[in-house]
Amino acid sequence: MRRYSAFAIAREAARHHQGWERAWRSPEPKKKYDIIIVGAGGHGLATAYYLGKNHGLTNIAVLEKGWLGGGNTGRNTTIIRSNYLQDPSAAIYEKARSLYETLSQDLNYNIMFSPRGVMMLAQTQHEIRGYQRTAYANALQGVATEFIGPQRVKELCPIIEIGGPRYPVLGALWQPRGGTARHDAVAWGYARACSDMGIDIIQQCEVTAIRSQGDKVQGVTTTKGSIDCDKLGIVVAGNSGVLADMAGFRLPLESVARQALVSEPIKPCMDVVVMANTVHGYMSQSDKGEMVIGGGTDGHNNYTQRGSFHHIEETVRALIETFPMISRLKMLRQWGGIVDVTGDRSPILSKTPLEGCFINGGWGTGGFKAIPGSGWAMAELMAKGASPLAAAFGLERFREGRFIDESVAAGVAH
Amino acid sequence: MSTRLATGGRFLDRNQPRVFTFNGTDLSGFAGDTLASALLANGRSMVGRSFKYHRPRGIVASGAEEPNALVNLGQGAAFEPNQRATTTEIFAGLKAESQNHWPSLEFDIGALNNLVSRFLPAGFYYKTFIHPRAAWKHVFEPIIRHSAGLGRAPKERDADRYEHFYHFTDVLVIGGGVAGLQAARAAAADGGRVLLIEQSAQWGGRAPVDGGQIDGKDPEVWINDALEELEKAPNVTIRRRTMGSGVYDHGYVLGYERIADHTPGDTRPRHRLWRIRAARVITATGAIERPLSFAGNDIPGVMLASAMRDYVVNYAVSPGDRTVVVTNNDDAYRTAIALKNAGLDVPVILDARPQAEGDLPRAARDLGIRIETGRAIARVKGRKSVTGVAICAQAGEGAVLEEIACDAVAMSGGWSPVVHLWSHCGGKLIWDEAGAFFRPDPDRAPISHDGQPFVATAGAASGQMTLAETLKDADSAGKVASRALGLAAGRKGAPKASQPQEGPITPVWMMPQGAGPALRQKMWLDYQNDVKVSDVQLAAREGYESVEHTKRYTTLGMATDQGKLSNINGLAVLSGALQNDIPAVGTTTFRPPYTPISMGAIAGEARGDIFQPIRRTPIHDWHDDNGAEWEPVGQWRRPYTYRRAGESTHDAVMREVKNTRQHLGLLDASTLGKIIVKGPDAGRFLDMIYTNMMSTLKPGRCRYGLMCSENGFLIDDGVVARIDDDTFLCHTTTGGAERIHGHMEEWLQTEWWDWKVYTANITEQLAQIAVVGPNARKILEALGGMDVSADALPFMAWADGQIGGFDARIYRISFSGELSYEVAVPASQGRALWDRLIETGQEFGVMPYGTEALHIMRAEKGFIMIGDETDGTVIPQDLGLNWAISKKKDDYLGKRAQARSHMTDPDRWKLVGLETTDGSVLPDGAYARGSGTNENGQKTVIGRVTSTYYSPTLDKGIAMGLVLNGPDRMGEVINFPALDGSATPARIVSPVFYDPEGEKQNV
Amino acid sequence: MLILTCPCCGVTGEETEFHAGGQAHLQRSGPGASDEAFEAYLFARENPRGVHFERWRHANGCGKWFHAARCTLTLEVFGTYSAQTTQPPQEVLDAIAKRRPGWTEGGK
Amino acid sequence: MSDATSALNGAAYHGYVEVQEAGLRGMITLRGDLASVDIKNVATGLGGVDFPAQGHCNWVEDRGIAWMSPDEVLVMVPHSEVPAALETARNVLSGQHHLAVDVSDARAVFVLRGAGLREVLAKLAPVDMSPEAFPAGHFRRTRLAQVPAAFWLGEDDSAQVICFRSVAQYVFDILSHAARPGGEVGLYR
Repeated sequence: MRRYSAFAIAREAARHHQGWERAWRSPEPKKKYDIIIVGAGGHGLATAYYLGKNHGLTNIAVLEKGWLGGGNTGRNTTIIRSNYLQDPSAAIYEKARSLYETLSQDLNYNIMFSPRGVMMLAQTQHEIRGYQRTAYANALQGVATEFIGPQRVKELCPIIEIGGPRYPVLGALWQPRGGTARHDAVAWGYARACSDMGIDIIQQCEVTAIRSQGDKVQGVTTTKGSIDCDKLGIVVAGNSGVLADMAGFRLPLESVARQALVSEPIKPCMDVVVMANTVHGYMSQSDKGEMVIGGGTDGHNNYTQRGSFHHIEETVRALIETFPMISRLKMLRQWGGIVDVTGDRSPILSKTPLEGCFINGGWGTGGFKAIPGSGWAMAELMAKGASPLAAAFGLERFREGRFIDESVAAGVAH
Repeated sequence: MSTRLATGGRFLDRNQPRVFTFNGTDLSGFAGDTLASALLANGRSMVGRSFKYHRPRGIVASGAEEPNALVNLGQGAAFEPNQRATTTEIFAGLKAESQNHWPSLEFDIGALNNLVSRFLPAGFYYKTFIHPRAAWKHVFEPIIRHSAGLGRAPKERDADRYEHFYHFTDVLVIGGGVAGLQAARAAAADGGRVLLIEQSAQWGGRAPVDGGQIDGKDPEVWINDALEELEKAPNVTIRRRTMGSGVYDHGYVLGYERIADHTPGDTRPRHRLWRIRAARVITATGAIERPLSFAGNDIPGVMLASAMRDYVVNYAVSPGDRTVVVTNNDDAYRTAIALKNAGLDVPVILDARPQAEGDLPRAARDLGIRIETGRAIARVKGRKSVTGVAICAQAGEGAVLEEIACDAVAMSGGWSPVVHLWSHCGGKLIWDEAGAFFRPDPDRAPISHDGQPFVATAGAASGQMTLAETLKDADSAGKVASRALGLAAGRKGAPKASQPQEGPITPVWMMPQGAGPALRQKMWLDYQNDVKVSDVQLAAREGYESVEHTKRYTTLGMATDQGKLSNINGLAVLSGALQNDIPAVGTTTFRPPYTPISMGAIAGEARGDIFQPIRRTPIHDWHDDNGAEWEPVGQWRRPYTYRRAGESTHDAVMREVKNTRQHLGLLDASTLGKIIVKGPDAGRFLDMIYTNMMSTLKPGRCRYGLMCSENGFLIDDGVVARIDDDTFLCHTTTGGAERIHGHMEEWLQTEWWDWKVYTANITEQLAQIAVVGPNARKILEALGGMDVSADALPFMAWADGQIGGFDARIYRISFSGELSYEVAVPASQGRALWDRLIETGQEFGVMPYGTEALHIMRAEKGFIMIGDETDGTVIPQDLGLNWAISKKKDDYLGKRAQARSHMTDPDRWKLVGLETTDGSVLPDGAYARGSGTNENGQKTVIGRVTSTYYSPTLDKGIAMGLVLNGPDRMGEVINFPALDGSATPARIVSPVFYDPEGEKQNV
Repeated sequence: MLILTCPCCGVTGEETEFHAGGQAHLQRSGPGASDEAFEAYLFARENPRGVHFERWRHANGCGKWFHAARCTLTLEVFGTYSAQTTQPPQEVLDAIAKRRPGWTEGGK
Repeated sequence: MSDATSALNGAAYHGYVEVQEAGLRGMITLRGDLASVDIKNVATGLGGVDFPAQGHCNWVEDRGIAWMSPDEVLVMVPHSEVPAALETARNVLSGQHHLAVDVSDARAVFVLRGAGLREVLAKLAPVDMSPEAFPAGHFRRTRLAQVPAAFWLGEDDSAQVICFRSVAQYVFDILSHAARPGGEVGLYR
């Protein structure tokens, strides 16, 4: 693989950029692989990458029914943070965040990780207590966060209205090393690195059946023919249920639409990521200048990648209350993605009833920030049969009642 | 240079001059001008800078598709960035500034990017800025961010008002051109309700500019007749300045009405967002002309041929004295003819096709215009404005045959139907070979709730490019819609139209077709984002082969015009590079809105005081008048404490606790949920809802109960009073009322629907006041009325009666550990009772207390608080509440869940009291450190603080917490690390710190 | 933005007047049920790409729960019906069969 | 009782539509088998009007009955008559499964007057307010902006809007905002 660098660009400029090679090969599938990963999104590609990098396994095919990175990897609001409350969540998200720090260098592909800082606003007494608790938990989990006061919030993000008439900002949980990254680049960078290791990425190849012998996985049938494998990883956010169905088991999850929108680009005015959970909205500014805004999820099952407009409405009015200056900005584009939501809103990284078949899904709306950690853990799980990072995310937790519930602000006080 | 013509201008009212300001200079236009036409009339062809290379940018189009002419509009609280000049009507005093340059439009430092543009191809940033690691965030990213972005960020709070409007109609027609007008006429013929909306201020669309005859009339006359007819029809509503911005599922359409953008400061709302629900939608949104890809096609003065025609005919604006027309179709000849008729010079028409023999070329020849077929533009000369063109053979590689001086270029690459609204909700497209465009596939229309197609297109939006076809198509679209709604469609036929015959188009995706790399690096596809032919080809070469990959890698079509001009041209270049045909490559997804809509309009009225509802108790105003510091609890506001002059919040809370424990406190408990549960099966039902046995409760008595979810977790608690044999009153937490009432109804309606139980949420019917403290009985006796003695009204009993003349129900319950009565009266008398209690209470040392005092007092008693001790992961067994879990019942909601292995695990975190060894207050939310780390390297924790306060009663810090096997470890000292590395040791004690025997409350 | 017709009060309203309640016709497992059965009752969901039977509450309306048969791919609604039943009524199944020839319950 | 007060003490806003809080109204939630003769009799006896069809409200002066759901009606009587009315209901319906409860003070009522009232409501409620779709006498439970509410129109240019007492101020404010001069849409006249 020819390395990317300023020098390479200068060299190519001299010949009108005619000499750039393909970022990834597009091979025809072989008859058999040691491992097949279904789904060439961020999580699937990262899984393949760490199988190669950490475990020396490269006889791998990553199958994608559409185009790589075309699912939720390319539809999210690119927020990266690890300020979670429960130990297992904090562990895997912090692993991911720390891998993001050096991912551009590891992949020789600039994924534009921008550790600009993420703040979650506390706008009620209840939230103050919740975020203080999280800060204490994070300290013991090795996640660098702090609870900051309103004035500091205003310094870090001058466009916030901290004295709002309804929900004054009372403080915030601040993670200085959280931030954003260029979502497509994460998939493209992993794909290029995988391809370079000899891993086959096969696009336009839809899995139509999963073949097994007894209770052991044997391979898959695809639109490009039948392919055998010893191990199978299902990493298909939005379609986990469908693939699980092919493999003969059901999952504790439902697929719903989640929406996001961007404003027209304006000059830089916001250098942090802000999440306001009381009013349900979060916002950051992309390098292009667009205000990137996350919307809500529908309550009903939906595979259309279109959501209902009232969620956009709720999010926008909430953000106008927090950032009055956006009222005269315009919404440029809204879109939807399909997210798999589990019974406890936490992901599944697990063996399955079908031997040799593993699943990684149910990331809900939180998948992008987890990609490197998720791939790291999934690779370890598939290579060794167990991974400390994945241990708590097994399917059995739903039977045992051993939930990982991050939405801990259940009731409200008397 | 562009200028205003002496005569003409369909839209202009020359009697109404309008003075406006551009970049600080006063300029003059007329009523009817858009900002774009007025700028051109003033010779301002260069109006901005591009996104990436900061190249000079001029006006290219005349409508919503304009990629370049974006301005900062207005000032202060009315400032708005990225306003499109071509869709901005001018008004007196309008102030606009060009964007994305420093220090000035004429001289822009950012234009340095242009000089090094060869080093900045598509995706260059993915390939560099990789080392050193810190440099991206601190050096490269800031540079990129500052050169990117377009308009300035607004600073002030928006001064305007906005609103929403729900409208329902049988047929919605989007687009007020001749197609839309005819579709609306046809759809309305049989009485169906029709709404016709047009995004601009003018009806009629392109027809009056493009010419022809409708029913033997001039289009303009026909349009006015049609409008008059529609305005008269009682079943038709028509609306200008209202854009169909998005089509959503089940016939939901957003209409973006710009009411007062052109009349700022009048009393009207600025924007109104129509939420239209239409049984059928007809999009008559016309078509958009495509640019041609030749070197220098982005230099100011190069304009779409149709736009140039619009400016000449509608606004009497000459884009230049000498205009070269370049085309691959007949339509562009209309522009040459229009220019000629306006007395302007057209040195040559360059037609890439081998021959041009249609009516229009003939007419042009007759006017003496030179026509060169098989010719192309090798490159446009000039930097900030066009000075001439170099001509070459379209078939060749760009060898210059001739140079012609000119100050404007009109280009036409053919037309693409506007398919956005059709596509928003899943309508599919097919490639039309003859017209070289994507058009809607009528067989794959968006599906509505009834499984029927609900969107149809009409006219040019369907790909019907001649006047006659357009009207025929629109007429049938209207009739089909009307029929689909069961109305017999009108018999009237479509209007007859005539127009010059047009010859076929020849697709031209690059000019000349053999252009080499050097030229391809100067051929712009996306003017705003600076995406060139060479960039798309590079993306393909590097394997970004999917159209979505290419779009995202090059940013083609991602600018504020969302690729209205660039999508098809880019797609064609990509398919060329992949040696694949265009339909096989496919399009990117069209997403709402059609053009950007204001956030203000989306939020509507919900801002400031009415951003969200605030729920007020009947006593709210008294609290407000008496120093209440508010705490939001759900949508309720409850007094956190009542601060007196000179007091800190903490002082106030301490005072309230002490006074309540020593004398008398009042709490507004009206927000607590109150649900009536009545019926022969009410007891049986509550036995399922609560973990306790409620069916055995005696009328006249109260019992504290717990509710769990079917998943086993504690969701609510409260006191249940049995009113009579088949009636119970269930108290819930504040904010719990609606949730729990819904929970009860859900089980009654969907699981136990044969049980005879009715419920009613009467929370707001009653004002409830807690009268608390040693003097509680005294004040009630002073008020006079019902007997509240220990014998008549013992602890955990209730009674109806009169107190101080009020009809009241009094509960003898305590959440503070003191002698306590909760007095409930109708809400309409709540304030009166409160006033009376305050007045009568003076001699007994009455003081109101807020939620914080309430919390402290319940914590002193070791009472749990939903949301503090519980967080959605806690079961009653964790809280030492087994006494409240009936052993006799074989079922209740959550019972099975609590039998799962993890729930029955002996090693769970359980509720205990915590006392710091030095009397200090434990930090809220702190975790207790265990020994060692887990396999992920996280420090082991063995518990956490759930509630912690300074207790004025005990004069020390007290806390409750959940600790691993806590109750078995009484007396043990555990450590709570602070964030600074220090640690607070605390002893595990009983959670009941105050009056463990309960003597005080039971007197 | 869906529109649904409440079979209890006859109102045809938009999504914001209703509250989605997840998969319909779940069989409650109480004490005595096996771990597997209980897990399935609480968590295993059909989540089909296609016909879905689901619960809705007319929250900003008559307050009643009802059931709907809806396609999760096109969002078309085949019918709404009473919540007081353990399986979809025949007319709803017929409506589905009409729109989705060959469809069988469970989507298999 | 003399010192009984409504949520907003009869506050009024005079926009292009007039918004006025109506003061205290007596309201009884009556749940039971609506097919039952006794239930019907109690409702019509107290409400002084015919029993309403599904989705309707019959209303004359200060009495009426609104159809709330298949097992619930709202009986409206003068505020002072509620205790007696409940007593009547209790006597007549004793022995049959029902629920009759006073919700008068849990509510606030607003009266809208003026030709534009249909469009004022259409700015806040996702309901087809055109005369053909929503004639006088139709009763609709829905939401106004962000809170649940119910309303019906009288024969004269007036509408009655019911909401919960705790959000009376919010509902008054959004109705007033919608009725502000300059906001005329010009429909449904």
